Amino acid sequence: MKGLPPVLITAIVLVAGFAACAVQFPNIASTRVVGNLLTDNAFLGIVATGMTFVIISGGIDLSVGSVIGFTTVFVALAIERWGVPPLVAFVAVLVLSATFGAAMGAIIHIFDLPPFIVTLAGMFLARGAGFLLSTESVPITAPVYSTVSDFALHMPGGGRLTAIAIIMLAIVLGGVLLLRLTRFGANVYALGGGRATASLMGVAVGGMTVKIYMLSSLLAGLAGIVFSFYTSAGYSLSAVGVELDSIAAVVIGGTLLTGGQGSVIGTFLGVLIQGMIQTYINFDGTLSSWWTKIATGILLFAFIALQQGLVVLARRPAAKRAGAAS
Amino acid sequence: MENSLDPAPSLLEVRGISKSFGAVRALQEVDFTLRAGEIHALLGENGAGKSTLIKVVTGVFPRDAGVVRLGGEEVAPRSAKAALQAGIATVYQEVNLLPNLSVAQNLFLDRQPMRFGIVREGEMRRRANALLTGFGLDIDVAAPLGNYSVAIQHVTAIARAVDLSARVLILDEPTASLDRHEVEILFGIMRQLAKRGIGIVFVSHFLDQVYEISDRITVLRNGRLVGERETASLPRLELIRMMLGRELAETTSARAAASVPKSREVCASFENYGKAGYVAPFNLELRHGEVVGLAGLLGSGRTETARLVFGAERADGGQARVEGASVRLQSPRDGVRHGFGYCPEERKTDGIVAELTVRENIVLALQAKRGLHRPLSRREQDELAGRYVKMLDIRPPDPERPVGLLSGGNQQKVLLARWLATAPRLLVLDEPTRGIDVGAHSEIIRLIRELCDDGLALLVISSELDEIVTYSDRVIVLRDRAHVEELAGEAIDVTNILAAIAADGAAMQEARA
Amino acid sequence: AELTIGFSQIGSESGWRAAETSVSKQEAAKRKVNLKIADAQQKQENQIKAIRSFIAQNVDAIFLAPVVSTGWDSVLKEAKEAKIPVVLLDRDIDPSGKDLYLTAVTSDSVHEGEVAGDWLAKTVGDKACNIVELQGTVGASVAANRKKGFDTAIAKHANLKVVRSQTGDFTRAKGKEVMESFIKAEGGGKTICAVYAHNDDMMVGAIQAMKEAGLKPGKDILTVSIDAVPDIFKAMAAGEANATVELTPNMAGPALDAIAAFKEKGTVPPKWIQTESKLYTAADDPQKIYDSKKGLGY
Amino acid sequence: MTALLPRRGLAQILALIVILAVDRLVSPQFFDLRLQDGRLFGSMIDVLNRGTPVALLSLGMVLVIATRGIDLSVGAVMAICGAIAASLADSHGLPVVLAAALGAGLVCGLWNGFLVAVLGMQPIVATLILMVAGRGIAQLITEGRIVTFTSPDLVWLGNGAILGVPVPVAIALGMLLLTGAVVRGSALGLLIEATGGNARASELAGVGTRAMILAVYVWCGVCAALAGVIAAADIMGADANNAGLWLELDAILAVVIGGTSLFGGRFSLILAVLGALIIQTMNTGILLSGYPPEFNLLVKAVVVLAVLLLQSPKLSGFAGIMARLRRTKP
Ligand SMILES: Nc1ncnc2c1ncn2[C@@H]1O[C@H](COP(=O)(O)OP(=O)(O)OP(=O)(O)O)[C@@H](O)[C@H]1O
Ligand SMILES: Nc1ncnc2c1ncn2[C@@H]1O[C@H](COP(=O)(O)OP(=O)(O)OP(=O)(O)O)[C@@H](O)[C@H]1O
Ligand SMILES: [Mg+2]
Ligand SMILES: [Mg+2]
Repeated sequence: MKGLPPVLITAIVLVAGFAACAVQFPNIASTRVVGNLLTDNAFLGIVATGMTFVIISGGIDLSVGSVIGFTTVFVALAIERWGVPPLVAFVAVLVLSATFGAAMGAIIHIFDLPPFIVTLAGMFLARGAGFLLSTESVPITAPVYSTVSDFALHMPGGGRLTAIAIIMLAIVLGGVLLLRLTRFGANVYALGGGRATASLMGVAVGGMTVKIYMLSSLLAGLAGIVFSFYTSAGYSLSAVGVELDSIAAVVIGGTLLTGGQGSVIGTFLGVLIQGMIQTYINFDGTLSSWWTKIATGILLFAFIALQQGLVVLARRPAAKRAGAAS
Repeated sequence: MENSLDPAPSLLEVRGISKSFGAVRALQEVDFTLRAGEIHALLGENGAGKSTLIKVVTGVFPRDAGVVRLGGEEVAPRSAKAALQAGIATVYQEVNLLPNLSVAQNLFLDRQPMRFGIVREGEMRRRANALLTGFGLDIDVAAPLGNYSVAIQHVTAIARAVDLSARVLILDEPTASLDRHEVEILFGIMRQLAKRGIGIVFVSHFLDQVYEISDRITVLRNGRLVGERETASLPRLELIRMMLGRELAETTSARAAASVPKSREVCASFENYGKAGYVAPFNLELRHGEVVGLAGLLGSGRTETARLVFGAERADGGQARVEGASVRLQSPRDGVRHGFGYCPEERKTDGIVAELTVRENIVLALQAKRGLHRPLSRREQDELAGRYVKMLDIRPPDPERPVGLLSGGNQQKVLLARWLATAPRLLVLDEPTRGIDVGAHSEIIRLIRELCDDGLALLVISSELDEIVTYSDRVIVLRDRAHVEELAGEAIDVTNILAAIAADGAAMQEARA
Repeated sequence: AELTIGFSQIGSESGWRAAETSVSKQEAAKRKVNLKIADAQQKQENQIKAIRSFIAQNVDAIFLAPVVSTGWDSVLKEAKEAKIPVVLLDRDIDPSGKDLYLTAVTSDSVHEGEVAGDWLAKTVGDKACNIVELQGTVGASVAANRKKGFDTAIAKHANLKVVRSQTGDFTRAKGKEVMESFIKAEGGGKTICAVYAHNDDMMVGAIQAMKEAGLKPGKDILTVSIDAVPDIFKAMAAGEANATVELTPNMAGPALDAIAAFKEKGTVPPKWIQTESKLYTAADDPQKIYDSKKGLGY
Repeated sequence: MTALLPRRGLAQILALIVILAVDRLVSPQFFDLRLQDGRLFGSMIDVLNRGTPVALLSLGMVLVIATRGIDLSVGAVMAICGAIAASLADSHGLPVVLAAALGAGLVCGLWNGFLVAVLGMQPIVATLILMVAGRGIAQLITEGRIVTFTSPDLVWLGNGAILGVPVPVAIALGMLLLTGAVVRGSALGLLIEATGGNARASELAGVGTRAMILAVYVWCGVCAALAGVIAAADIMGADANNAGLWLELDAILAVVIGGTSLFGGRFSLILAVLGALIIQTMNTGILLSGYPPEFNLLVKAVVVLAVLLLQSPKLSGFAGIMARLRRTKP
C-alpha cells in the first residue's frame, strides 16, 4: 500500500524526461505545451483513472476504448438527431455505460470468467453497438459544446487550462481520494491481494467486482463525453486502442498488473509521460510513420527500464531485510 | 444468558452435515455442539474433515445436507461475510490475510473507523497497535503484512478474529506456527473470551495444548463423527485411539539418537558463510547420518540459515563445501544439483503447485534435477507417486488429485515426498511437522531417523523443542540472526536449549551493566 | 525566407498513404520548403495533438489530412487565432468548419464511386449483373462515400445489383478472405458478374481468391476498384483486372503552390481544389503506368 | 475446477459443433468439398486455411500464457517476419528466406523473454514495447509499401497443396505435432505448468524458471514468424501495415477459449488450436451470412460470451443455469 516510492520515481523520470526534451526543443518548456498536454490527454487521464482501480483489484478492462467510441456517437446522435438536451444525453449515456460495466462485472463474478476475455467481448460489443448507431461521424453543433470548448483559464505564458483538462484533474483528484481514503478503496486493494482471501475476510467480493467495473465504464463514459467535447463530434471509430494506452499509463505509473498495488497519482504521471513522448515526437517532426512507432517503443522501453532500475536501487537495502519473509 | 436452567446452553449446533467433493465424501452426517463459554477442541487426523466442517459451517462451501443453529436459530450463511454478520468469526487454516495491505488494514478490513465516509487512518493504526500489543506484538502496523513472518501474520489473523467480538470464534490450527510464548498469550486471551461467554472452537494437532486449554473434545475420522467427550475424563491414549482408529505405536519420545555412532563423514560444510543484513556469518558442518536441529525464537534467522544452505539465497561471503569439494551455491538449482533438498516453511506460497496433481508435485524436483530431455516416463512417475503416497500415507491415496485440494497436513507430506524422490544427500526441513497429525507426526519423526540411518544428512528447523530434542544429534541455537550456541550429545535437552535462547536477556543486561 | 510547414499525416495504413507521404516530401523538397510531418498512427487525437504542437512551434502553415471529417473546429480555431493558414489534404472536413481553413485539396470520393459505377454500367450494358462489393473499413468516411457514389451510379440501371457486401478493411488479406467466402456463397462464383472494391489492395487479394477458385478475373468476373496503385496495373497488364479510378497521391503539390501564392502575394485560393478522379482501363497501357508509378513509394 | 478433467474439451467441441451447424444454416453449401487444381476447395477448407495464422500464434501463446505471461507483440512479429521473407524471396532460396524470417522471430522472442525473465518487467508492458515498435520495424523494412514477390517456392507455402491439403494447414498441423512432441515428449510441459502454477515453489524445487520463461517467448516468436511468413505467402506480398493487426487478441482469445487460464498453469495445445478454429468458423460464418458488416462485432461478442459461458466452471449448460437461479432465490 505504500504508494510513495514508485510514484516518486515515476515523477523523477517524468521531470528528467521533460528537462531533456526542453533542452532539445526550448519551446516545450512553455505553459502552452503543458496546457496542451493536459487538454490532449484529458480523456486518457479519465479512463486511466478508472483503469487503475480495475488493475489494482487484479482485473483488466479492455472495453474502455470502445465505450468511449460508443459514448461519442450516442451523445452526438442524441443531441443532434433525437433532439435530447445535452445534459439529459450525458446523464443517459453515463447511466448506460455504468450499467454496461456493472454487467461485465457481474458476469466476471458470477461465472468466474477471466476479466480479460469478458471485457474483450465487451470491447466488441460496445464498438459494434457504436457501428449500429452510426458509421458516419456526426458533428455536434449544440451551443454548450462551443461554450465548453472555448472555456479556458489562461495561464501566464499563453497556456490554456481548458474545461476538459479541469474535469480530468478533478477526476484524478477524486480517484486519489476514493482509493486512498475510503473503505471502497481499501477493498479494491484487498481484492487485488487475493479474491478468495478477501472473501474469507468478509469483503463482499461480488459487489466490489460489479462496482469496480461499473466505475471503470462510468469513467470511460465520462471520457467519451470529454472526447466529444474535444472533437465536437461523435464517431464510432474514435479512441481505438485507447485501452492499451491507458493500461500502459497505469503500468508506467507503477501499478502492478497482478493487482494489489498501485496509485492513481502514478497513473496520472504515466499519462503525462506518454503524452510527453508524443509531444517530443511531434516537435521533432522528421520521423516517418515507422520511425514514430519505433521511437515510441524505444522511449517506452527507456522510461520503464529507467523506472525499474530506480525501483531496484531504492529497494536494495530493504530487500535484504525482507528477504525470506516477503 | 436467558435460559437460567441450563448453565451452558448450546450456542452453535451442527446437525447431520454432509459434504462431498466429487467422489470424496469429506463429511458424512457430522454433529457438533458448541456451548457458550467453552473451548471446544475439534480433532482428527489429517484429512479427517476438520477444516471442511469449519468452512461448511461458515458458508465458504455450500453444504449438501444438514442444519446449523446459532443460539437456537437456524442459520445458513452463504459467505464468510454472512457468517461474520451472524456472529461467527473464523481464522482459517492457511493464513488468509492480504500480504499487500498494511497490518492495520488487514485488522480492520471492511470495518475501518470512519468519519464522513473517510477512513480514519490514524485512529485505525492506534487501535491496531493497541490490539496487537495485547498479543505481545510491537510492530509497525503501517507496513505491509507481507513483510512479516508467517507467525506474525498468524497472530494478526487471530487478533482480527478476536477483535470481531463475535459469539463464536473458530480457530483452525492457530498455534501451528507460534512459539511457546505466543501460544501462552493466545491461550490467555482465549480463556478471557470464554469467560465472556464466547464459544471457541479450537483445532490443533498438539495434544498437550488441547489438554491445556480445552473443555471438551470432538473427534472426527474420515469425515464421520467419532465422539464428543469431556477433556478431563478422556485419557490421552484413548483420544489417540479415537483419532486414528487404532493404537499408536508410541514412538520413542526419549532421545533415541546416538544409538549407533556411525562413520559420520562430513557431507557439507559452511565456513564463515553469511549474508550481510540477512544472517550473520556462521560455521556449520553437516555429516552423513546426522540430524542437526536449528532452534530459536521466531525471526531468529533459522529460515534464513536454511535458505543460505540450500542456495535459495546467495551468500556474500564464506565458503561452502560438498563432500570436501568447494562449491558455489547461487540458486536452488545449484542446491538441487549438489543433492540438496529443501522443504520450505510456507508450503502454500513456496511449496506446492496447487493446480498440479499429487504425482506431478512429487516428481517435480526429481524431474528438474534430471533435466528437460530426460523426462520421467509416465510409468516411472506413477511408480514413484504410488510408492510415496503409500509410504507417507497421503490421503486420499489418489495421485491424480490436484494437490491444492488436499488437506494441509497431506500437502506437507507431498512436499516431503518430492524431496525424498530425489534421493538427496542433504535434506533441509523447515518446520516439517507443522500441521501434521499425531499419527503422521510420529511417522515423520521415525522417517527422519530412518533417513539418517541410511546416511542422509538432515538439517531440521522446528519450533517444537521436544521434537528437536527427540531426533537431533546436534542442536544449533540461533538468536538475532546469528548462530550463538551448539549443543551436542547429552547436553541436548529442552532446558538447555531454552537457556541458550534466553541467554539473550541475561547477556544483554550484563552488557548494559 | 524558407517556409516551415507542419503536415499532420494520418498514418501509414496503406501503400497509397506511404506514396502520398513520400510524394509530399518530394514536392516540398522541390520548392525548398521545410516540411515537418507528424504521423498520427490513425488517431484523431494524435492529429489534434500534432496541430497543437505545430501551433506551439509557430509554423508558417499547417497541412492536415484529416482521419475523420468532424471534430476539428476548436483546434482549427486555435490555428486561426495564431494566424496560421491550414490546408486540408486528401479528405474534406465537416461543413461547419468551412471558414477555418484556407483551402482543401481533395478528390471527391463520392465521385470516385460514381466513376467506378458508371464504368461498370457502360461495360455490362443491358445484361443482368450481380455485383459483390468489398467495402473499406466500417465507419471510414471514404468507404461510406465510395459506396454511396457507386450505389447512385448503378441505381439508374435495374440490371445491376449488389448481391453481397462485406468489409475487407482496405487490406489485401481480408480482401482475399472475403472474396473467398463470396465465391463459396455464390455457387462457386458462377453467379458473380463483377467485383467492386473500395480500394485496389482488396482487389488484388480478391483477384488471387478468384484465381485459386479456378475463375478468371477480368474475364469471368469484371473488376473495378479505386486508388490506381501500381500493383493493380500489373494485374491489368496481365488481363486480370479491368478498371481502376485514380486517387492521386500528389495532394501536397497544389497545396504548396496555393500556400506560396497566399504568403507571397496574398492570393486567396478557391475553397476546394479538386483533384482528378481519372479512370484507367486495360486500354491505357497499364504496363507503362506501372513502370512510371513504381518509384513513387507505393 | 479440475474435477472437469475427464470432460476437458467437451465444451469446446460442443461449441465448435454448434457454430458449424449455424454456419450450415446460413450457408447450405458450407460442407461442400471439391478438388480444384489439385487442392481441396470449400468453406471448410477456408476455415482451416484462414484459421492457420491464429492457430500458429495460439501454439506459442498458449505456452506463454501457461507461464502466467502474455505476448502482445505476436502481430507485430508476424509483420516483421513477413516483411523480411517478402524482401528476400526473389533474391534468395526458400531455406535462406525461412531461416532469416524464423531467425528474426526468434530474436524478437528472445527480446521479449529477456525483458520478462531477466529484467523482470510485467509481460503485458514488456511485449507492448515490441508491439508498438515492431510494426514500425516492419514498415521500415517495407517502407510502408506492400512488398510483392513472385518466388514460386514462397508462394507455394501460402497457396500450394500437399495431397489436396493446403500447405498452411499442413504446416499448422505439423507445428502442432512438433510442439506437442517437444512439450509433452520432454519434461518441458510439466516444468512450464509448474512455473506458471507457482513460480516461487518451482524455483525452490530446482526448476530453471527463467529458462522456461525465456524458452516460451522464443517459441512464441518462432510461431509468430511462421504465421507471418504464411500470411505474406498467402497474398504474395508483405503488408507491414496490416499483417497480423490485432491478431494477438484473437490468439489470446483462442487460448482462453481453449480452457487455459490467463493465470498460468495447466495448458492444452490441442484445445488452443481448437479455440482458433472456433474463432475462424465464426468469422467465416459471418462472411457467408451476408449480413451487413456493421453487425460483425456484435455477433462476435455474443458468440464469444456464449462459448465462454458454456465452459464456465460455475455453470455446466442449462442445468447449471437453473441450479444457479434456484440457489440465488432467497
Ligand atoms: N476444495 C476441495 N475440493 C476437493 N476436495 C477437498 C477440498 N477441500 C478439502 N477436500 C478434501 O476433503 C477432505 C477433508 O479435508 P480437510 O481439509 O477438512 O481436512 P483436515 O481435517 O482439516 O486436515 P488437516 O489436519 O490436514 O488440516 C480431504 O480428503 C481433502 O482432500
Ligand atoms: N517478534 C517480532 N517482531 C518484529 N519482527 C519480527 C518478529 N519476529 C519475526 N520478525 C520478522 O519476521 C521476519 C521473518 O522471520 P523468519 O520467519 O524468517 O524467522 P525464522 O527464524 O525463520 O522463524 P520461523 O521459522 O520460526 O518463522 C524477519 O524479517 C523478522 O524481522
Ligand atoms: Mg485442516
Ligand atoms: Mg522461519
